[in-house]
Amino acid sequence: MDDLLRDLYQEVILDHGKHPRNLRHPEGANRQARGYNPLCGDQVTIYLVEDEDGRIADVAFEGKGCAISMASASMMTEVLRGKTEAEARRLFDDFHRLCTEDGFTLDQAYAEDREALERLQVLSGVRAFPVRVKCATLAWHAMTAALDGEGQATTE
Amino acid sequence: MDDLLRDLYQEVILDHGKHPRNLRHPEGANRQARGYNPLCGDQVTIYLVEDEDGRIADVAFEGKGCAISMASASMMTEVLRGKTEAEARRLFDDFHRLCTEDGFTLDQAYAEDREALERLQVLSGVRAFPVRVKCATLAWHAMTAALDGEGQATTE
Amino acid sequence: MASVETMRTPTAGDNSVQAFDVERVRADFPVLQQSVHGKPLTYLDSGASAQKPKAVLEAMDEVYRTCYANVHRGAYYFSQHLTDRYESVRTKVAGLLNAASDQEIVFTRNVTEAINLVAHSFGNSLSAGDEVIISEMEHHANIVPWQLLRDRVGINLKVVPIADDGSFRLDAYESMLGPRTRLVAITHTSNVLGTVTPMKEIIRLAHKAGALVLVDGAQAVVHSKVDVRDLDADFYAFTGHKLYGPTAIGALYAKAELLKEMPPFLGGGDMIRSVSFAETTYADPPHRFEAGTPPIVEAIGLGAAIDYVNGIGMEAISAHEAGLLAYATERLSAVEGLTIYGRAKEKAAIVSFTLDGIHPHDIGTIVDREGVAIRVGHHCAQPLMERFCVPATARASMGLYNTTDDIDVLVRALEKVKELFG
Amino acid sequence: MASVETMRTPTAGDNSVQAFDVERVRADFPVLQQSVHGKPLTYLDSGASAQKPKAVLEAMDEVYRTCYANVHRGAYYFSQHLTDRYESVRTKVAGLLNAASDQEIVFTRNVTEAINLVAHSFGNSLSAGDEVIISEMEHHANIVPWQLLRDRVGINLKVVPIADDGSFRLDAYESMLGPRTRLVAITHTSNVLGTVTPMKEIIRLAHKAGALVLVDGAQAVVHSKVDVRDLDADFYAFTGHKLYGPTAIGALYAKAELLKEMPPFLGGGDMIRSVSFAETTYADPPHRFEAGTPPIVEAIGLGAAIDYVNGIGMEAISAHEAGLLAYATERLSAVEGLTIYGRAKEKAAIVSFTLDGIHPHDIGTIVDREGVAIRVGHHCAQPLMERFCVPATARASMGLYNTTDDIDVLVRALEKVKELFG
Ligand SMILES: Cc1ncc(COP(=O)(O)O)c(C=O)c1O
Ligand SMILES: Cc1ncc(COP(=O)(O)O)c(C=O)c1O
Repeated sequence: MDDLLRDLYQEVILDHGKHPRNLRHPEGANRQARGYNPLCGDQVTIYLVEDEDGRIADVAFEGKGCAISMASASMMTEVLRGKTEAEARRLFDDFHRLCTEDGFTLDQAYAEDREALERLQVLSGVRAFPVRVKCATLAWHAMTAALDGEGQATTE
Repeated sequence: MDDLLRDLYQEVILDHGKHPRNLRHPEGANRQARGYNPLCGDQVTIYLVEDEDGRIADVAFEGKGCAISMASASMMTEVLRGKTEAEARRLFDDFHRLCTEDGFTLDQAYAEDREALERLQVLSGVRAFPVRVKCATLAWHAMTAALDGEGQATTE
Repeated sequence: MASVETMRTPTAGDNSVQAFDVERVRADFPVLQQSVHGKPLTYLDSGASAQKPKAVLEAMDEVYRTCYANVHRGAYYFSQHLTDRYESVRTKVAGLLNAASDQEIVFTRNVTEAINLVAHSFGNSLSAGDEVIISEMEHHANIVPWQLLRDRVGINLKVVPIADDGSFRLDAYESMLGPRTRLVAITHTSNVLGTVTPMKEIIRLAHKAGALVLVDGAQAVVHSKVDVRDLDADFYAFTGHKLYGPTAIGALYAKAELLKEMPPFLGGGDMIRSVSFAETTYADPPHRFEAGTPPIVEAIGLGAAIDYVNGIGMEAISAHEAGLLAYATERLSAVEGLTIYGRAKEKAAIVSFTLDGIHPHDIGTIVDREGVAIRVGHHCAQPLMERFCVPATARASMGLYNTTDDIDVLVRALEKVKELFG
Repeated sequence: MASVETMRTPTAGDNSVQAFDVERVRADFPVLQQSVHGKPLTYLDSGASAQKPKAVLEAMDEVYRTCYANVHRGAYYFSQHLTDRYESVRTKVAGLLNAASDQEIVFTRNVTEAINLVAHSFGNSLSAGDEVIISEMEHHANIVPWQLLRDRVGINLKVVPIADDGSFRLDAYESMLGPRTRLVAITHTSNVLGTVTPMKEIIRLAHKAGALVLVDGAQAVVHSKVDVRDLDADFYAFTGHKLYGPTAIGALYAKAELLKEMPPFLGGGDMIRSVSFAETTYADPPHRFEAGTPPIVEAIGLGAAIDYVNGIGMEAISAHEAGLLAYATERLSAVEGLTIYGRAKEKAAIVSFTLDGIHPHDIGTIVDREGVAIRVGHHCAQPLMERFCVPATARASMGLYNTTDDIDVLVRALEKVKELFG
């Protein structure tokens, strides 16, 4: 089995893919958006519960998709809790760089993002599979769309 | 000057081209049709005066075009007079063969057509110029359209 | 797994009808000599687009290098020469489909444009309430143009359901035909299920009801001999790039009397008889429907592709592919957790499948690392995916150059997928 | 003969702006090494279609031989690779036109289809009584689509007259603009007269009147640098085969905010976001306007052609061609009985002419025997022929590979025509 594939489909990812965390429709969700990847038909809906301070009190998702998009959505729900909108967006920026920039390392990220990125780093295997970057970022795009008040994000 | 060209543009043709015979709108024309060559925009209108016996009593044309189409129209008006519809159509068949079939000689034609074909033979130079066959037959197509009672013929 | 018995005749390698030497044929396709990720290419995506034999590439290159010119409007030698060659491809296409005349062949960019052409030039003559019938297994190319027509003129679009084995439900279809049915637009072969539809019967019933029939032949012309006159098809469309020809060329066959009555679709040069600001008149078919500089060199390429296919023989290709289909069905059915979609009796060499608990997109990525090119996704047939309640499938589609080895490589690659997903 | 003084700067050979070695350039074009009727080819019909450099042919051949696959839908390597290359040509086209974004570039078959696309997707939103302005020197491709639109929605089509020297009558145009003017569709360069229209001013005036402008750039992009943002053009269309690229590819530039609002034209695969029988949604531009398998390899060829032209430099090409135009005008003007049509000050390297008493069709046949390829006929601009009261003209149109020798050969051939017609 080739190394790039082992890298892409690490145990953690397969586990999240098969047993996604926070796969539910949370009560009191006050923001939501659907993410759609027209290439493979995958879709996820992201639900956010924002408290009055503008912090993400809860985050969950529903949807179907490939191992990468499911794992990414699942892991995203684990790292976003407690963040402000601005922090969530910034983390996506760093995560996007993690998925696309060869040679990107955690010390190039915002200091506050490092802990989350350490957990997300298992997804950096997509770098070697450019067409799968859309899978890894689908949930994140939907999350941003939810924050923007748009109902839908696509990865075209 | 190359032989094929000399063959195509024989003196007789240039003469007919410059001084077309029967370039007029005859009184009492009871059949007419326009011939149009979309490739070069040439057009001729053929007028026939058919007598009560169904013979072509007079034939003339109006129009503008290249040396070949003008000469051919002019010469056609000279050979059609006195012919019946059937004879005119048959002559066109033979003339068409003259313009397109390599090795076609007068003894392959209907005996009655030979005299006319001898005069028309100067046009057989178009054989070497397939794209110009349409010019040589434009007037003839229009003549047939007139006999058919159609107003228009194109050489598409 | 459903039974594969029906697939077993003819079995692999049974190329009794004028068999051809696959290895020699493969040598005609330069791309098949390529490697991907260090593995030899195993190309199983001919349903999306076929590879091209050298003869096609050389024909096109030769034109550009030795006699290129624009067609139809030139008095000089190259232009006349290339016009003759361009027009002669019409005759080849007419021969491929057994059309009555080459004047019934309109060149388009692809089958998609051909269908859109009919949806405009013929479709715009329909009225609100008129009905167009399609099926549940159509490619988007044979759905969306009719939805756009619905938006323009208010037709009703009716959809023939398909059976669980992927076959066309002739009974349901027959009951949908009615006095308002004006057009039936159905695929001759499903690009996902491989199903070959009972087109002759579909057409007979439509004609009985007074409706015309457009056949999407994109997948059919490449797998078997098509005869539009035997079918009595009114419109038949296909695309060159799936027939071992270049991109950017397709063709529409339409009965002469239909073409004659249809108004133009696109306007421009070449499709006119004469233009003036007061009145423009249009050329006779087929040129009326070919506006602007056509896909000249692509047509030459398509002609070479037709010659190539004829050289091998469509019957031999069909027999070869039937063998491959039987082998692939047998081998894939034996993979645990694999489900095949499409088990119709009449079926082309296309096998769609899923693996339990593994998304097709992951399958695609993993087998790619083994050099295996298959398509994963909705195959431009989303309603069909919904029909089978899957977001996507993986699809292996075979061409004349495929071998049972290719299937073996695919099956081994699928075992790796399962291993990885443990 | 009208004065040719204005044509004399720059004179022949004055390639002061980064001159290039024409002989070396000619070696890049295999077809220019060909003979016709035993004479070396003298190709003066680039206005109809340009010849292709080896770089273009090799780029296309290489794709077919080493990495061909369908685009946009593949998870495997070749498909991704070719998708990236196909999409990267958009960036090259955007660069060629100085568009703000490659998302403003839609691939079409040719400029004809690009104009028809606008006539449908934008044009169908117009109402009866709305006005579209074209000019007397338009190619049929920029006349017929608007006549068809007139038939569909009842717009009024207004025609700007042109001056005797072939220049655009800005005064007449300005007086035709009004509150109902919705679109102005004008050529940037006449394919018959060579006239370069004052496009920046045309657009400024249209915008002042609240109208949009479509520019037919078929002849303009090949002769000079185009900057859609400097022009502030709303739509700009061109065709690949005149730009030294392959047949079957063209492009439409449209401002992003316009494309965003435009409904789809053709329906099918690739242009959708999701399809269901109940509701179909469409992809964002530019893909919304590209239905079905696109001209994949042709786009790669167009990209190579743009690289080739950029390698020489558009300014150098313009300067070279200006020299040729001046030389051709001078030499042809000296032929007795020859009349040139089109004497505008701003003019591309296109010279239309007639010879007294000799029909252009005869000219074409005779010079062909000398190996000279020129176009004779109405050049898909019949209304312009009527404007100048000629059934047809002969036209020599030059490209980057032409030389003053080519003009000399043409002039000698014309002397033979006159000799023959004595
Ligand atoms: C000014 C102009 N517009 C439009 C066209 C049509 O180009 P195409 O046939 O490639 O669509 C041409 C060339 O024939 C042209 O010169
Ligand atoms: C059945 C069917 N119809 C239509 C199409 C569309 O073909 P194209 O993209 O060449 O227009 C395809 C292939 O994609 C197909 O398989």
